Amino acid sequence: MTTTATPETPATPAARPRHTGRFARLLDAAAPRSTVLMIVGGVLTLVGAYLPWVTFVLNEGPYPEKATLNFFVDPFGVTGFRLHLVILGLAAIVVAALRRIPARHRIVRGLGIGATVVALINGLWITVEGGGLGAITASEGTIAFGSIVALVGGLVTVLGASAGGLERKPVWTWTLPWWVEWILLVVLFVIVLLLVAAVLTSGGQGGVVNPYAGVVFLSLLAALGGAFAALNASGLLTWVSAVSERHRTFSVIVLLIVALLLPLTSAGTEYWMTVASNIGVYAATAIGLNIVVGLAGLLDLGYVAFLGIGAFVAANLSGAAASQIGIHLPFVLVMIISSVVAGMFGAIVGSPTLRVRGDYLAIVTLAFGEIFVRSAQNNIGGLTGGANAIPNIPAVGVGDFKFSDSVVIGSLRLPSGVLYYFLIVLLVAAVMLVFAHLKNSRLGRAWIAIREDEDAASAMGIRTGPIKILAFLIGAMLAGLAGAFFAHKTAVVAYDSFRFLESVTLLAAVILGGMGTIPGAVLGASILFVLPEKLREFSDYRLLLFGLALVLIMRFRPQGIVPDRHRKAELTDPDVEDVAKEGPGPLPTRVEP
Amino acid sequence: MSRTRKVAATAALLAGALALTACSTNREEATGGGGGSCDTSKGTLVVGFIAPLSGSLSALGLGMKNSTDLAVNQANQNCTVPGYRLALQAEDDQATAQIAGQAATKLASDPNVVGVIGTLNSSTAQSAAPILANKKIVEISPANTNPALTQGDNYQSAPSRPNATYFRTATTDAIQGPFAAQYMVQKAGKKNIAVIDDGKTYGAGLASQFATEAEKLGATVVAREKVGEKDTDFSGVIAKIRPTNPDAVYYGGEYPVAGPLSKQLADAGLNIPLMGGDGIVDKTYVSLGGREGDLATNVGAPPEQLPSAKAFIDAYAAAGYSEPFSAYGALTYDAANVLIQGVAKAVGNGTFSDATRDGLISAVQATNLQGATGAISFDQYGDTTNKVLTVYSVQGGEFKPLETGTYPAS
Amino acid sequence: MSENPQTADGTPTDGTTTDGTTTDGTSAAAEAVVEVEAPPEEVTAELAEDMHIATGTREPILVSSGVTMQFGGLRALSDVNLSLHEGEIIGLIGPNGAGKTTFFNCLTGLYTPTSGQVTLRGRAMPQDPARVTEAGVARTFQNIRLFPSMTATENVLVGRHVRMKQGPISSLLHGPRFRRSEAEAAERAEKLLAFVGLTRFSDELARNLPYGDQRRLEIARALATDPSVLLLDEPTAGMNAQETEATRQLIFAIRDLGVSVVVIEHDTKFIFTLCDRVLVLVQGELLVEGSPDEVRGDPRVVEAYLGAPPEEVSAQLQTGGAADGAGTAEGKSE
Amino acid sequence: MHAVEETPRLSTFLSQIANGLVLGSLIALIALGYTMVYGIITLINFAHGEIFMVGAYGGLATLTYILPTAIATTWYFALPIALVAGAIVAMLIAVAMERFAYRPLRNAPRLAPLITALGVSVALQEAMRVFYPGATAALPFPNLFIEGAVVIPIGDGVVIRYVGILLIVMSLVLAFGLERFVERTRLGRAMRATSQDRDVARLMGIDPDRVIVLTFAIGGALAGVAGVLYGSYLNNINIDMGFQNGIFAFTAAVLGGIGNIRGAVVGGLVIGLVKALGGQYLPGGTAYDYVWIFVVLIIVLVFRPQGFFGESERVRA
Repeated sequence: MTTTATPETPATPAARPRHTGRFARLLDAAAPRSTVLMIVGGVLTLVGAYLPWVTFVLNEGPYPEKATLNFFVDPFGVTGFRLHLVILGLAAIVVAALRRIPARHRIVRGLGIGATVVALINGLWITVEGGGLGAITASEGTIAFGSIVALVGGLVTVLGASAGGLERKPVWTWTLPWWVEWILLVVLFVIVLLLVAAVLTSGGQGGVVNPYAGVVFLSLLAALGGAFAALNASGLLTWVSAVSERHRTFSVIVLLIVALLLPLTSAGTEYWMTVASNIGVYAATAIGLNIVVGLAGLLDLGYVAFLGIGAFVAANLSGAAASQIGIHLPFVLVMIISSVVAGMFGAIVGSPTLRVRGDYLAIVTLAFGEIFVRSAQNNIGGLTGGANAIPNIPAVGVGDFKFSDSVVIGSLRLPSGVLYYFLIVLLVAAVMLVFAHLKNSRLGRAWIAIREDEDAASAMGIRTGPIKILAFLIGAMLAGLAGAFFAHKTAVVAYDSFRFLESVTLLAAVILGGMGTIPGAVLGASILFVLPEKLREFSDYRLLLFGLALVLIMRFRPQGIVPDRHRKAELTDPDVEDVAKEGPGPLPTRVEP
Repeated sequence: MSRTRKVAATAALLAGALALTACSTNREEATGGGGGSCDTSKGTLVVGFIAPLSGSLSALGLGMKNSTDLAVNQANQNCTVPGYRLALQAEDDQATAQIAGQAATKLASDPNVVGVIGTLNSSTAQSAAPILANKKIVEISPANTNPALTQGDNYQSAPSRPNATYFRTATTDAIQGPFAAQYMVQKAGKKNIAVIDDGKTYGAGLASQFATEAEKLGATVVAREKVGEKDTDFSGVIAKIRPTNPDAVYYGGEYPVAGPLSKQLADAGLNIPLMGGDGIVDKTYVSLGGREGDLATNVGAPPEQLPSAKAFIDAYAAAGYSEPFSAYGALTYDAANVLIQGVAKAVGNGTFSDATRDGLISAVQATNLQGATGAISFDQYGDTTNKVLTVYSVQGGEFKPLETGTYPAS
Repeated sequence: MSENPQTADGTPTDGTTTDGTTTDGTSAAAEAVVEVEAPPEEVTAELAEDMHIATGTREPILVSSGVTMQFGGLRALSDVNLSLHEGEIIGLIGPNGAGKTTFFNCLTGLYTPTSGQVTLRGRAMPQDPARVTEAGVARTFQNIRLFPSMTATENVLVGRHVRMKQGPISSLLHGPRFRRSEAEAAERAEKLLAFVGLTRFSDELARNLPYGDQRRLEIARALATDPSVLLLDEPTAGMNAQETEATRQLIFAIRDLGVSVVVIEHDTKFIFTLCDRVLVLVQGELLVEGSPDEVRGDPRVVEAYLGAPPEEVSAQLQTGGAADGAGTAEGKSE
Repeated sequence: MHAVEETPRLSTFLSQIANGLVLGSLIALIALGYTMVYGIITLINFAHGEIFMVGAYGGLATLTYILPTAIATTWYFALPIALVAGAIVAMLIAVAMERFAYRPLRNAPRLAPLITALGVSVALQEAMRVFYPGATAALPFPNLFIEGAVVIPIGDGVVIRYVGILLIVMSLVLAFGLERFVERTRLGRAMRATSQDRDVARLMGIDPDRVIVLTFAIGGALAGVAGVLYGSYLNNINIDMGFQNGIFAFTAAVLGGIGNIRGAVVGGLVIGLVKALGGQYLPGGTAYDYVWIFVVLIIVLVFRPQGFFGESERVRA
């Protein structure tokens, strides 16, 4: 085991950091005591976790568990977000105390932000639910300052960490024997799987039986976010991603297997299988859209129509009573036909790209999308069922065996819908493969070249017209494939599943995840579908928040969560681009600001 | 500079949020929510609910949700289900079949859900009903009117019930449409009728059933047009039907379109009555432009003649919901009560478990209840046997009952 | 989206490059870091073998006869004749607005001449930039038009597009033939980057390259299309003396590959020391054609350049003239 | 009943023309804002349709919650007050939108502001639904002009309501006024200069930010006026009215040549006529009338993207 590793930059700068910005004076004042402050903050967070949080039991039941618990009665009995706070606080103390840890200020800052947000979310929630500040301070003889102490602790931690001066993210260059790295990757992916399952099932399914599901979920997200930020600051995440890049094929296979194992975790319920299948449908469609928008740079605002075309074709070939064509073809054949038909429409919709560029093209695609919705609504040719939709589409299956059934293998009972889940995981994997293969080929490079500079691309001998239409065609084919699955899984295909807002949602998924990247579309689709499921309390504000989120993402993180290396700077303000300023020379390692 | 502002804005937001909630503490049990003095030792049973709670149809959906909530609260106060507290879990289907399926799955995977009230749209029901039926969960819809939901795709030739757990308190298009046609042609003596619908399951179904019966009775359907559910300008349609000289217009759809349509008919010089189904019976219809003399059919006998309906309306008003109960309020209230009564009967003094579900289905099937819309029981398909319908007419700015009858006329 | 203001106007995203030169060229040879070096000979030899361009014929490759270009009432070119022989370097000079870029655009199919004809090896030039490239004519742009968010290697690989034979299906399957063609393309890209001296930047995004290297990368990208004719539009604009000299060496090396070159340049000194033959365009007309010495001594040329001796003129143009002339050509090319 | 078949056909045709003109002038009024904003910062302001919607609600709120009933029901008081109120509300929203959503993205790639515009559109619509009392469903809107109609005695009679005539006249007058403003005033010249080249305008002492705000304000005000007139004509408003009419207005702006005021008016009228006549005479009837507008949009964008009045140089490639 060779650990030839050293952080690239010294842990702490010798000179006292000089701060700029609004809090400069405060930070400068705090700088000499940064370590002390970090430890004090961590301790306060710990203490806060053990203090009572609420002065009385809320209507719907105690929140948090042992809400009015007194000092250290049961140190190992803390659960939920208080446990998270304990972990964050302890981690902050340990890291702050160990001066040898590189980038410790940056790590502690991540932990502190996590603790702050957890305390803030839960404190606010209790205040709002409990009907005023009395709920988290003192009321009728009882006191509960847990949230306030934890919040102060978190803030002090962040202050201490920021004052100490944020180091560069260290770069680790460990290489381990291949089999150690393989084991490491397997373990890490399994942990990710368990975390995903934990996030999905946190707080229960919600609804009247689990009235606190929304806030438990948000709080868990904040805690995980803090931990993630800390890990990222330590440079370990970068190292892990380098390791997984070294064993690319292995990682992909393990990831696929891990995804297929989700039904075995706590998230293996019929409900989450259905949600996951829907996410899969939109992820596959979003990857198709990613070819058009992310690679070829052609904005398509009517893209969901291809999903719809695929779904309607599949519905009509499914043998459903309401379908116009009374034949029932095998599912594999139906998928191919749906995909081909959608692809043909894709080529038609894409054909104006020969003459129209930019914004105008976006409008043309929007117009096509609207024409599709209107025609489907009017039951064009009797093919869409109009407002009556095409219901009762039979499940995929062979003979008596249906994909919608639950599966019993020995003593293991998997929920119904699990087979659809397996199917969509494989489908999404296949679509990802298509995307990756195309992106790294002559065709993919031509698309990117067209996106970057169409005239220069054509001067390089790229026949831009056919290549652009090909982007639409292939993208639409992928959406059509997803549509065929969608029709059978949902069992109903109605025109109103394919409205303009759905196109915008798909686009948002692509942008949120990161344009042009493979995991981006999947991540974006997951977020856009899981969040509304988990936060049904806010369902009235769902679209309002969605709209605002689009605005804010464009303003503050237009490159998305997983930015494409190529596009990183393209959607951001050129001034912020640090690599360009540092210039080339020895390839600069990216440094977090 | 900008950060100062951001901090200030955040602070203001937080202060506002706290101020909003600072009015009262939430310490005491809310009235009605907790079951009052009833014994709730056996736990909580969940009444599921699926309808659009956001988007353009949310007005109807929220009215349905409130009506269900009312029934649940009343049951909790009256200790209708001994030993249990009932709780309403409302899911938003966004009027999309796919989301409705997801909501149904969510409810179906909760063992405490005794039944589901909803959906509003027939298309969403087509997605939700099979999922619920698979888990033997009763679904009672107050608003689905597509005949295929209870009698299968071949409802005209060979009716067969697709989902044994699906019931509805709404009459199907197959009853309401012809009933309206009988009145229009035979009583009101209209012979040239223009038929317009909004293309949705409810409206298009109703309009086509109406048109078929009207032609059978000897009237001429002089025009058959569609409008969009979100349209507001109907001048094109009106100019198109004008030369056909209709003496009445039948509209299949809901009041947000029907009201302005009626007004614009008159504006264009067509002073002929507009008739519609239960979807237009709402006071907003008149404020949106519905005229004196416009006609509508509604399910059940007029509430004025039914004490139970009056009781519902009063109780709804007293509960202080922020949205009106809208077109399907009374039917929803009845549906919820059917479910609750069924649960009470099936559970008895025992406990609720999956084994109780068969008993619950038969209890609902055997319902015999005097509801807000009249007597409620179900036929072998799960359709309501309450085929009493009433014709209303706008008089003095509101819908007044003209006559009550059944279809087929008996 | 095709119009990215950061790239369309030709200035790279950052103003400063590693060696301290600024893009407007004012502080030119302030800190010379780049060694002037010709491309390594073995690379040149290998490339020449890969590209198989030289045919050994003495026939002219690219011929324009009587090319005239009319924009509405404006006659941008009238009756321009040119014939380029294999292995020849021709320079095209002329004051701003003389029609040099317009002529280039006629040669590369961006414009269809109002009258006259352009032929490549005796066949009419196609009227589509992509097909022109396919036929063997590659170009660079006056204002650099790289694909800014692609790496240097990827930029060159895009240049290979037209010579690669992967269809969508084989791209999808990534079969052995696909791998072979990718490997070949990667190998060629590597050689080309070595040829222009950019190996160390192969994984760097194009927009992060220093200005002079962006121009070299553009040349490498154009060479990747296996051209028999390379058209360079102001290859030294904004370069310092060292970089200019390196470019001269590079162009000689390109000629040694068997590629015939046409260069537009303001820098007359550069042209006179580089080219076998020089054409002077003034107001859309071919004023003089001949060897550098003939042109240098021609009184008409001196007159056209403000009546000043060529050296002074070139010095003058070197400092200020490079950035001009872009406007007119740009306005029309849309 | 009618001996001669031709007369009702003619009257139907003329009625549809009248309908088309009314709808068309409304769309023209919205299209003015689109065309000006696009002309200056080449942004398809998707949310402009929602500005129109917000203007209508602003007018309605003034009538319902602010004005005393006596004034709100007297048309010659209510009409101007509601128009001004709608214009002001719409203008404020438009200016705020520019300041907080678009200005930070001034130099961003073009995809960013377009997506932002989509987000603003969704957010405005939902904000109205959630926060305006009763906006979950259509709301009645009073007729703010003389009741009744002109009946031209051809065939069955061609009916044009007075409020429809008001709409046509108002939109023509406002468009004419706007054109004069842009052509004749100093600010108008500043706007034209900014639309030609922002940097050059800056060199000439024009503050482009101010001009852009002004453009949004004028466009917003016009949309607000359109919103109130729309409510007054159709007597009901809903939160969905902005999206579709906004798209139509954009189509109109493109049709007329984007950046061209006269073009926007002509484009609007053409759209109105296409919808009215397409619904009457083309296959599918009124159910497909929207489809024809989109078909026209696609054809125009593909074959004549510079529109009727645009010069080909101005087309953004």
